Amino acid sequence: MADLTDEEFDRIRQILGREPNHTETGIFSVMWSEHCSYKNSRPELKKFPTEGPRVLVKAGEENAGVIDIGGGWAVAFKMESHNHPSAIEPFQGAATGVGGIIRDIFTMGARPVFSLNSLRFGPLSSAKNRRLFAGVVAGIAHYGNCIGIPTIGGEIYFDESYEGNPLVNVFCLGVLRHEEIARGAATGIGNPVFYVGSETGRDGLAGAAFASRELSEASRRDRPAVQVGDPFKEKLLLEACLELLESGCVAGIQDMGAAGLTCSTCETASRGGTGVEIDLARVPVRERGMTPYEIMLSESQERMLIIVKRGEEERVKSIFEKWDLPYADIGRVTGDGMMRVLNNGEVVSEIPARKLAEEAPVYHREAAPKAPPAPLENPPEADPQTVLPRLLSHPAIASKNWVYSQYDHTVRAGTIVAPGSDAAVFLIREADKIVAATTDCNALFCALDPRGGARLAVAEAARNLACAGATPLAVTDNLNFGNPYKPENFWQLREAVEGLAEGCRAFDVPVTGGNVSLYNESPAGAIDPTPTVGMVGLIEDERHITTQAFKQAGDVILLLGGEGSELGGSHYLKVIHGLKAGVPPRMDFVREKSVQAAALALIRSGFVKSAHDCSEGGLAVALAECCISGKKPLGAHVQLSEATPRVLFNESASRILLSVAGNSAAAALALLEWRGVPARRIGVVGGPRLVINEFSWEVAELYKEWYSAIGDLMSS
Amino acid sequence: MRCAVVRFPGSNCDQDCYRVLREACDTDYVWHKETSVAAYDLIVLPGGFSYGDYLRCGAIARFSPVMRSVIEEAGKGKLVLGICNGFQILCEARLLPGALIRNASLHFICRRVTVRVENMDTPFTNAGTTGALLELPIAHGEGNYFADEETLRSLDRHRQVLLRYADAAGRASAEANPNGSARNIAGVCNRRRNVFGLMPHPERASDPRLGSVDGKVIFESILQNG
Amino acid sequence: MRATVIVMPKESVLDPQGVAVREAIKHQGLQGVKEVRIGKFMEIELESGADEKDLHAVCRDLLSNPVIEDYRLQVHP
Amino acid sequence: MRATVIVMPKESVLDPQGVAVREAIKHQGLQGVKEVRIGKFMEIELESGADEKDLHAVCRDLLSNPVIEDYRLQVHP
Ligand SMILES: Nc1ncnc2c1ncn2[C@@H]1O[C@H](COP(=O)(O)OP(=O)(O)O)[C@@H](O)[C@H]1O
Ligand SMILES: [Mg+2]
Repeated sequence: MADLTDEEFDRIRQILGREPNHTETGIFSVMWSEHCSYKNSRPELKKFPTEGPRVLVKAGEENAGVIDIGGGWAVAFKMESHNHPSAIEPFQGAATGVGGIIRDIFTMGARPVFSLNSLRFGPLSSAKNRRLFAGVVAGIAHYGNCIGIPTIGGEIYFDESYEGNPLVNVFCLGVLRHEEIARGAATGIGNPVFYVGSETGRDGLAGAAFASRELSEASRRDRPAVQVGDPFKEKLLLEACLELLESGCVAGIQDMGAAGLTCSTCETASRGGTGVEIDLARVPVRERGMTPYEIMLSESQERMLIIVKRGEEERVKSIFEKWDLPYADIGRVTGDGMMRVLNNGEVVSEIPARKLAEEAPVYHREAAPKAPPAPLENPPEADPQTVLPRLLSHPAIASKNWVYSQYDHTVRAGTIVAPGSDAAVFLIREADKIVAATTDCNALFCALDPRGGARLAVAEAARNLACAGATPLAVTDNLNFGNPYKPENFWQLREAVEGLAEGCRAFDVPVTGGNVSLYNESPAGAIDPTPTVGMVGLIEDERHITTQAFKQAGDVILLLGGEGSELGGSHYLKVIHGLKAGVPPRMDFVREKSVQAAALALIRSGFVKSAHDCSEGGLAVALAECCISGKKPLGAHVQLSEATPRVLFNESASRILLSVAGNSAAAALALLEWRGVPARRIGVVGGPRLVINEFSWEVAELYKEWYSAIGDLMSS
Repeated sequence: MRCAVVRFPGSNCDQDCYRVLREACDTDYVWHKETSVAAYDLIVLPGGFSYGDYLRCGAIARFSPVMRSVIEEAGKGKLVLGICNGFQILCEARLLPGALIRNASLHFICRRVTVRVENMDTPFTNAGTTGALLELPIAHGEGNYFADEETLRSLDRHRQVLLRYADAAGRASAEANPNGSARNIAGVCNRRRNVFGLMPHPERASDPRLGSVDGKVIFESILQNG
Repeated sequence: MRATVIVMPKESVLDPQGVAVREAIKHQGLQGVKEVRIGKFMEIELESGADEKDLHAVCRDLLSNPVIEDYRLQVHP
Repeated sequence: MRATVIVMPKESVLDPQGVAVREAIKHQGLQGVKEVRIGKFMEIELESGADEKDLHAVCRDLLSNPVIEDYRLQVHP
């Protein structure tokens, strides 16, 4: 295996006290790949805050973090990438990504209740990118819809830097009782080890190692390695595992994701402080003549490893049989700390589990700082009259209905705020709790300033939650970067991680887990650094649920946080002038938090009819979205200090648009003043047009441009 | 009244249906390997992807052990309600005429639609009003109702079409048709009027927090019979 | 023994997927395409001795839906 | 002229649909079923004179996904 370095080989010889055989070399090479071992990113990940009064399971401890939501209930959630598989085979790559993250959640003992997805592609002007985009969306829909977990939100961007290397980050959240938290540990020496789920095939061989390499011509030869997902099997597996966990027969449970049987056996043994011995001859296989190497490294989907309490075997089998799932008793927990793999009784590999799972080499890569971006002295002008419709129909800003109408977002009958507002809001019926969730990352900002961009991403996520009426609980993240061996890429990673950590500390939210995807490069170079933030918040009272669309003519529009002025990294510059330039907006966390707190306070006092944050496209786009994202388009009359591109389209942070009933505007403003938050009445809702100073647009027209832009591009 | 919510492998709206029914009456889950539903007055086949919707939607579920009894009970006049995938299963089992094929757009469609109640003369719609408009969610890839001309004429003649996709003004127009269904058909019953299948999800529109309670009409109709 | 089953949408059933594929083929530059119809192809591996009558029953009841589809069965002993 | 194209999942690729159908056929009483694989069958009606090479290109680029599928093309003049 070419993926291990000479030093790593030496280390392996030391651990084993001998030469590794072929199978063992394969095992080390996947377990010590970036995807499984985080060998290049681990020192960075330590910088995240992970503690908090609500944290029940910390980041890194298990498959997903677990957060208390009150009343004895908790949520488990996490984000995961499937970038490389999706580049090769968009439909199956995205589908199996969804399958993987769902397994992570029910492995914790949680019932998955909703998903989100964060996607990045090259521009839709190219047929190849359209095919990738359509394939990824269809794949997510295929898997999520079939398994019956609603996909209720996400984000999508299009940028040249993702050409040939799309990003597919998927998020899933599940609910469980505190006492139901399941562990991925092989405990109880002598306990039998069960395999359950799809038969093992040659598909996805060594995908984890693959995800840790750059995409190149050589990856085309890896093509048959693509895995095909079976959401139906996973639905059966999900129900069977939850039933199994409830039965009390399970000592430990672990999904087989990246590095399949290898990863699940050595990790459970390592967590349990035990050993695991399995016999590959007993593993259900799909193809004849599979070698131990192939079985150990296969990444066939929809499989789980279950450590069963001794004596409960028959009950466990009857549950698998009820759900018509293939299963086998493949081994047992031992006391010697070894991951011992037999093939028909003959030892084919024997490795100290803990060393394999936990003691991968850790590298401190070299970082080469990039010069900070130069401020843009004289930003180019353009006519706002035409700029606004052009921004609204740009696929990164346009309505994403073409995407989310393909996702079942109403199954489980809990979606209170469907896709199309700042954050999705979901009623978790099991717990009678209402949560809000969002994913955010403006990679344009990160490309110019990875630290600043990451800070802004956390702030925007929290702001989206605040606009929905929620307070943040915790964060999961997905770090998408280029090859870490290139010092400029590693620097971006480090900066972004520190930026995220600063953001999470500022909002006092722990990071509960996430995923690192490196080597996101195509022959054209590395992607823009993309540290995606997934944030979950709690809504205390159903009356606080707020959406972004204007509700009624006559309501007064308030702008919190001021008009702003920073055009650096804006979509105005990129979309209208083709410039990825300037200094991204500053992020003053104190100010940000006071704006969010004020918006929430107003929401809780019952003043607020709608709330929307200003993000891509700035104030003018945010106003237009308030007008056109509701059931019926509603116009508005707005007066700003001046209607220049700088005022209309700057993307300064910490700004929220509220609408309130006419007769409560004065009281709301008084409250804002008392809180020391800059706020101003800027206009009134009503009429068929959006009027901003001397400019005016028919809202029905804006709606059409915005609503059908992506669909039109896709059918062109 | 006793209700059964049948769970096929791959059903995923079973819990949603159960929850709504449970509020009003005695409701049980029935696993598809059971062989009798004779103890129940209403048998619900919920939405989802039974058997992964492999081959054709509902084609494999139609041969589940429980279906023999469902067909038998339907023959005795028991109420049978099929929602979405349940509707597809009922068509495959020939308890309802026609078939549900791929949406004309070739895409899965999840959104809210308006349907017009065509006829209140059934145990599934008699709490409603003929001509009333309901806002209900749909979520399906294969909801395009197909039947040959003769069957369609016969459906009309026997007033078996209970719901049609309509616009806000109540017209069953082409624009209001989300999936290409023949004559905008969203739900049909059998001639005896005790078996009803529909593509929209009334169970997802039975809680004011979700923005519509129009789906309740169907459950209320059923319950007032028992 | 082996059986192959072809299941095709009936003439009278609109085949939107076929239409979409026809357009895509034209778009690729193959102008002379008049019609495309898309169905299923199934290969069934059997122990020898299966009765062709039973196979027809499976085709009729399970593998195709006579409301919308026709099937063709071929048995290769 | 007419072309038929059969697109099947590659040998090593999981065919979950085939597995589900195999079980369903067994369930119907046909015990001897060993394997079922399900693919697509396409009938293409063409104006005469189309180049077989162009048809192969269409099969490869559009009608099948070479990552997970193989195709067979037959041309009937
Ligand atoms: N991939 C996606 N899947 C589902 N919903 C999406 C997706 N992308 C965007 N959306 C939804 O579209 C709306 C607008 O998204 P976005 O512009 O990213 O919002 P914001 O700027 O407030 O974060 C949100 O409700 C979001 O959840
Ligand atoms: Mg927002």
